Amino acid sequence: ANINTRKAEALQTSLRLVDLDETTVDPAIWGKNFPRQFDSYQRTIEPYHTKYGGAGSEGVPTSSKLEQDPMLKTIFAGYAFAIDYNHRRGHAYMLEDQKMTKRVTERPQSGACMHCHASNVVLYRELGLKKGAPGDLKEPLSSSNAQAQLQAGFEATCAMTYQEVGPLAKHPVACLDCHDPKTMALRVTKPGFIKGIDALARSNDSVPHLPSIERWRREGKKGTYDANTMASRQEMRSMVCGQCHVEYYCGPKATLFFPWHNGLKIEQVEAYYNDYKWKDGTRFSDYKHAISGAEVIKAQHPEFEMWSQGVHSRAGVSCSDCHMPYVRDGALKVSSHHVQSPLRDITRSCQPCHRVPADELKARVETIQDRTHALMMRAETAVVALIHDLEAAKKAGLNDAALKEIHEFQRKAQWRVDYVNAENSMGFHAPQEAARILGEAVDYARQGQIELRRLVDPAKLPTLARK
Amino acid sequence: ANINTRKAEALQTSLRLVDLDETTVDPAIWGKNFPRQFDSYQRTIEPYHTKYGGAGSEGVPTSSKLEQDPMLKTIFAGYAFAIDYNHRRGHAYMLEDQKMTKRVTERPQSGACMHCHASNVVLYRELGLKKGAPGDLKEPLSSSNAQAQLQAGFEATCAMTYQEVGPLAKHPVACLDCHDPKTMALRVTKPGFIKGIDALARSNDSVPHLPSIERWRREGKKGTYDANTMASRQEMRSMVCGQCHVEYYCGPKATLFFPWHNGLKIEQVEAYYNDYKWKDGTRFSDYKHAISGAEVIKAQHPEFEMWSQGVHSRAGVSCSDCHMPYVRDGALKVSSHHVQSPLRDITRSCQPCHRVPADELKARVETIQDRTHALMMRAETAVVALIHDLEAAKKAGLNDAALKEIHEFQRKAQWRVDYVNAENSMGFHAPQEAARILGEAVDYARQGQIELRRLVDPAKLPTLARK
Amino acid sequence: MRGKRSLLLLTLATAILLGMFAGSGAYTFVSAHGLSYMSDDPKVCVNCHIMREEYDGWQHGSHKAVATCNDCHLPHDNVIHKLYVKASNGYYHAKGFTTGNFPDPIRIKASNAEVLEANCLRCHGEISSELTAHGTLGVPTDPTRKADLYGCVRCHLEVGHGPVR
Ligand code: HEC
Ligand code: HEC
Ligand code: HEC
Ligand code: HEC
Ligand code: HEC
Ligand code: HEC
Ligand code: HEC
Ligand code: HEC
Ligand code: HEC
Ligand code: HEC
Ligand code: HEC
Ligand code: HEC
Ligand code: HEC
Ligand code: HEC
Ligand SMILES: [Ca+2]
Ligand SMILES: [Ca+2]
Repeated sequence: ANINTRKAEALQTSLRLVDLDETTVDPAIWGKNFPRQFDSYQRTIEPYHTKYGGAGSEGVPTSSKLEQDPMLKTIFAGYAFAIDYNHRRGHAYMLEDQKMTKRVTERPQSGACMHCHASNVVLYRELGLKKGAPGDLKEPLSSSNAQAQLQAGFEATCAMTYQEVGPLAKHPVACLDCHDPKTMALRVTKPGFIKGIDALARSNDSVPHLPSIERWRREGKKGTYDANTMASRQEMRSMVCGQCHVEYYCGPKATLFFPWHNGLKIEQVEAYYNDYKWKDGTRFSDYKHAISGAEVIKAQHPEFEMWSQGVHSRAGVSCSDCHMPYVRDGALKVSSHHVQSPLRDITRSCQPCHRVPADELKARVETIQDRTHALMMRAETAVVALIHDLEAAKKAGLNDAALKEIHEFQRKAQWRVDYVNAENSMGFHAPQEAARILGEAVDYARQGQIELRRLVDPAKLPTLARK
Repeated sequence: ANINTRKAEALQTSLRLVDLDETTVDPAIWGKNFPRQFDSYQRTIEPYHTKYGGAGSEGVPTSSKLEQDPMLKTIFAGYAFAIDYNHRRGHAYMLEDQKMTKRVTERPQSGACMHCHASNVVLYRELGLKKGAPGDLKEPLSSSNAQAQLQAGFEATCAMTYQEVGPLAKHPVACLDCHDPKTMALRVTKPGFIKGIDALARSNDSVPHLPSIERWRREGKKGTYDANTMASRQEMRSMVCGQCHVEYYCGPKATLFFPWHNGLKIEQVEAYYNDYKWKDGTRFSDYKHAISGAEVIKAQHPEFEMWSQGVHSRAGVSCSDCHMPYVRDGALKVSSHHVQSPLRDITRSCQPCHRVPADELKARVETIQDRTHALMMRAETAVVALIHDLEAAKKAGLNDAALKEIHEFQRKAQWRVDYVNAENSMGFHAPQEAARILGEAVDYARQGQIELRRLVDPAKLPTLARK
Repeated sequence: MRGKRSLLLLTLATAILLGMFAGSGAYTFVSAHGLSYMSDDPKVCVNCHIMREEYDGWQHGSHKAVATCNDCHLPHDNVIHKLYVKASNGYYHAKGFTTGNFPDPIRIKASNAEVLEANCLRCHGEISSELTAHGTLGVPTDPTRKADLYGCVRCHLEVGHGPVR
């Protein structure tokens, strides 16, 4: 490039070649106006791996988390995750990977699954209209009609099977899901998040990293907390990700929800689940453990929750700052839509804030991750030991009723170790919090083993599995 | 310019009212030349407390750690720490607090104790000369004669009783201990550190925060690693503190030493102790636990070691940056010699680097400390439970030989929980590392309880102590 | 004496021009307001949009009223040094700007960091005299690390350009 084009670029904002509206799902059309963002968006198809992140390059012998860490098969015994559980990949794969997982092909799944694996704004609104919601598809998403359509359509998919909803979805996450087509402003469009963040705002959990919620509370909690009108731009730069990178319940027994009603900390989420009653009055759990008989909770990718406990969120650093850094494209700075591991582009992702060499930053991340990983293996060892003890106890004749108290230990311990494992930064998003959670996991698992020895002759239990 | 020439070139801007030399122990004399530093030095006599730091103000109901946390009495049973263990205070008290502790008044202690509680440069050299070391007292400390005097005198005190050495010590840590009286450059003078840091340099532990050691290794490990000639000024700003704020052995069975021969990480220190043999061929331990019979290791204030595992040390932030911030005094900026908790002066200690409100910084520190404290209580609970189990096992007739393996669990677990407890920042110096260590402590303690149940009928053991 | 000095100046001015030509060619020089580069006005620096962030930051920094870019970023020990640094920087800036080949984010080079530190001391030498009595703070001690970790800017990073994070 020469100076003339530099100067031209500097002036150019973007050419409006096509008109975008609430019905434009296809990112390629948006790409006509925003070729840079579209180009990078498409690059999420590139395979890569880092020491703990990414997946799918030849460097990683297997993309299967189960083969890489066979303890997980024991931990998830009786649940779909025991048959197929892989490393995440780029956004481009989200639809495909979900359709192809054995969790879907070999087990019945709800249409709610689609919530985070496709561009649903139009899909939901169309279904909502069919279900009798008011208005039409042209109305801006912020209108109350459109919101009603969105919600009605979403609820409809939760009552449908995955196989019914699948064919309706056309694209992985698309521009429309995060942007207003008229202003390009960020917005949240996922019903689970819209409800979840309002529930969080109503809780008492202190959220210094989400100042607009603190303000809404101070001003008397009027109406609902609406991120799209109340959150700052910097908060939106994380909230668009929090639409999907969160712990959730998504199954046949209730409409998908984010469990944030007590707050974002692991104990608060656990307490919400423990207090939650299914329609039949029984207590919440995701599955009955096939080996031990315990009723346990499954954790899924709590990135938003874990980030919330770290120092970066407190310092106002958003997901996008690290995962969608600004890239100089000629004279312009644009947000990289090649969402990926920041370790693949440390210069842009970290160095604007940290004035140290890239190797040093990488070493800091890996120090944190190595510590988390070692402690996680320790905690998994303890949980698996408890499960095998329970197995032996059952063989020795104890039934679920007799083991009730010990099952609680497994529920607590397993929930904690799974939470850190399912979180996709190997502890980086909140290093001390991840270690704290794992410390508790160890304690509960080992306490369970100790208590069990009051009920069963220790000689009948397996020898101690150790780290 | 290399360090040597820089030091040699050093100018003095202050008025030279008195001549300082290697025999000037009294800080008041130095204070004539450096009134600002002396004034603040004297202020370490002020009592204060923060949520977890400091001691001695009316806000802290008791300065006794044992009364505040009675679990410690069980953990230290059989050792002097079980009779008297208090919160630290300012430097001004170091001589007095040591003389008055029941650990000294009610138990025999070695003269080595004085190593970190007094200004010893002259004391050691005089004793060394008496023991036949060459040269005289006027030679600069860096000369080989003076170093020989220092070392000989130090070794002599290690063979003496505390009561013999006590009267020889005149001052708490003084200017001479950290400064060259001619150039005012920083220096280290404590024999334990001089040997310890050389041992560390010879180990393979990676020390990115101590670049001069990495360089000495790269350049072929010639001679000994000498901090006074090789360390950068910024490293010296931590090393002067590392002379005392470290884990050590100091007892009758060997000359005081810093256990850094494998590295600065807790496992490396533990491995060194486990491999260490007393002169009679038996394995290292600090005491035999009065309740359980286990041979255990006592940890003391590993601030330098813990700081080494945190992100601040990696980022080149020294102890002095936080604990001796610059203060403006008239037309000059000087280092505050009022060494204290940085939370007492967040503006100067933290805000030059962290441009966020003081309340926010305090909240970040307390979030870290609260997490550490909760996990520490959990870990202590587990260790105490193991000790009570062992007590019951002994009552049930098992002797030390039968309990050998379980004693090892106690040794490991107790060492870890004590390490974090003895460290004086409640986890702040390395938040994730502190939590990781505590997680391991829990695991070892609980594993010990489980294994013990193979040896003793669980019905004979106490019911589970929980968190 | 005076003759000698203006000869030196002439030589140096030529050197600067040559520097900029070598880096970018005459076209760049004109197009990028090369001549105005010789001035001390901060606006000159934002002729390059690349310097926009620093310029905006300086506007919000604590030194806007008291120091221009060149007060901090050019040597003031003697005019020859000043012009030499200006020439070599001019070369790098023009080259970087034209080829688009420079680190992003831009980072100060070690040699320029030394210049910077000397300027802090030029204005604040007295207040920091006790600190610098036994050596400057800004000496790089580890070849893998930049000088900036250890200098005044270790703590006062934001004086020039406001908060950095
Ligand atoms: C301060 C920087 C930073 C922030 C802020 C941040 N992350 Fe990360 N994230 C990282 C790093 C570093 C990793 C580890 C990457 C690796 O191991 O390769 C990571 C990993 C991930 C991964 C796994 C990526 C992979 O390649 O496997 C996901 C998904 C993720 N983060 C999502 C989020 C979300 C969602 C948020 C906000 C709620 C967020 N991150 C906030 C730095 C950050
Ligand atoms: C519509 C839901 C959704 C939204 C919104 C979303 N993600 Fe994702 N993200 C996913 C899914 C699903 C995957 C896994 C895809 C797969 O494995 O096939 C994923 C994968 C990732 C990965 C792993 C990439 C890799 O190659 O391993 C990162 C990093 C990531 N997301 C970060 C973010 C960030 C940052 C944001 C916000 C800017 C965001 N995501 C917004 C659903 C979403
Ligand atoms: C609340 C948002 C959300 C919902 C609901 C959701 N996912 Fe995902 N899913 C994600 C995110 C984010 C990732 C990427 C991070 C990861 O892999 O942990 C992902 C990754 C995946 C992957 C790739 C990695 C793996 O686990 O093998 C599969 C397959 C998958 N999801 C299937 C499903 C199925 C089946 C359902 C319904 C039961 C579902 N998802 C519901 C957000 C969601
Ligand atoms: C997962 C969420 C997400 C998706 C999907 C997404 N974007 Fe963005 N986009 C962002 C974020 C975050 C920003 C930064 C916005 C800010 O800082 O205000 C952004 C910024 C932009 C901007 C503003 C200029 C810039 O680069 O910062 C444009 C234009 C844009 N996106 C276009 C697109 C297009 C076109 C698509 C589809 C190909 C798309 N986006 C898909 C999250 C998304
Ligand atoms: C927008 C600014 C920003 C970005 C981008 C950023 N950081 Fe940070 N980082 C901070 C701030 C602010 C802190 C908190 C300490 C402080 O105030 O300096 C911090 C703290 C840290 C810490 C110590 C805290 C901890 O949790 O251990 C590490 C390590 C770190 N960052 C690494 C990274 C890495 C690696 C990246 C890129 C993936 C990154 N940061 C991106 C601003 C940022
Ligand atoms: C980044 C700042 C920082 C660095 C670097 C640092 N500390 Fe600290 N230190 C703290 C904070 C914060 C506390 C907690 C104070 C409190 O709880 O009141 C603390 C606590 C302490 C305490 C207990 C103080 C009290 O009031 O009870 C001691 C002793 C201590 N540090 C010594 C050291 C030593 C020795 C080093 C270097 C090896 C070091 N610190 C490095 C910030 C730091
Ligand atoms: C000669 C040994 C020695 C040296 C050198 C030393 N300390 Fe101490 N420090 C002590 C002792 C002993 C105490 C406890 C005194 C007491 O409780 O009576 C202490 C107490 C402290 C406290 C607690 C203050 C309070 O009021 O609670 C802090 C903070 C501290 N030191 C930091 C440092 C720092 C930072 C350095 C280096 C600049 C340093 N120390 C150098 C021995 C030393
Ligand atoms: C390697 C240095 C070192 C040695 C050797 C040392 N101390 Fe200390 N001592 C310290 C430091 C540093 C502190 C302040 C930090 C703390 O209290 O944890 C301290 C604090 C104390 C305190 C006040 C707090 C408390 O524990 O009640 C007493 C009393 C004390 N030491 C006694 C002794 C005795 C007795 C010995 C010999 C057995 C000894 N010290 C040997 C460095 C040392
Ligand atoms: C370790 C951190 C640190 C370093 C390095 C440092 N300073 Fe400072 N500086 C401070 C602190 C803290 C203050 C505030 C002192 C006060 O207000 O009492 C300060 C104050 C100042 C002030 C006075 C501001 C006023 O109140 O008018 C000037 C000027 C200054 N520093 C210049 C320098 C220069 C020049 C250097 C390099 C030689 C330097 N500083 C190195 C921490 C530092
Ligand atoms: C525990 C160690 C320690 C003791 C004891 C100590 N100093 Fe310092 N002193 C330091 C450190 C650390 C610095 C900062 C040096 C640097 O940055 O190179 C310093 C700096 C100084 C300076 C240089 C100017 C400044 O303020 O930074 C003078 C002068 C000074 N001290 C005088 C004294 C006097 C007088 C005493 C006795 C009353 C004394 N010191 C006791 C650690 C100590
Ligand atoms: C001389 C500079 C400096 C000083 C002084 C300093 N810090 Fe930091 N701090 C850093 C750097 C550098 C990091 C690492 C992350 C980064 O690169 O921003 C960091 C990281 C942190 C973090 C996140 C890492 C972690 O361990 O959790 C916290 C919290 C923090 N600092 C608090 C403090 C407090 C409180 C003080 C004062 C007692 C303080 N800092 C003093 C430079 C400093
Ligand atoms: C008061 C002093 C001061 C003034 C005035 C000043 N700067 Fe700087 N500049 C700094 C400091 C400090 C740094 C960071 C040095 C470091 O990291 O070691 C810096 C760094 C830079 C960098 C390199 C980017 C980086 O962050 O390392 C550029 C480019 C720059 N300045 C341009 C300018 C321009 C253009 C102006 C005028 C608009 C200006 N500066 C005015 C002090 C100043
Ligand atoms: C011709 C366009 C242009 C102009 C005019 C310009 N700069 Fe730059 N500047 C650049 C580029 C390009 C870089 C990056 C060069 C590199 O790092 O290789 C840069 C880098 C810098 C750096 C940091 C890199 C280093 O070499 O240390 C400083 C400081 C800086 N400029 C200051 C200034 C000041 C002060 C002015 C005004 C007197 C100025 N610049 C005018 C284009 C320009
Ligand atoms: C051209 C002269 C000049 C240069 C060069 C300069 N300063 Fe200043 N600085 C001043 C003046 C004038 C003030 C405001 C008056 C005062 O307080 O002395 C000031 C104020 C300050 C302050 C107090 C305000 C604040 O921002 O906290 C600090 C600290 C400071 N300077 C540090 C530096 C550092 C570090 C550098 C080098 C990177 C530097 N200065 C370069 C002239 C200068
Ligand atoms: Ca779940
Ligand atoms: Ca010890």
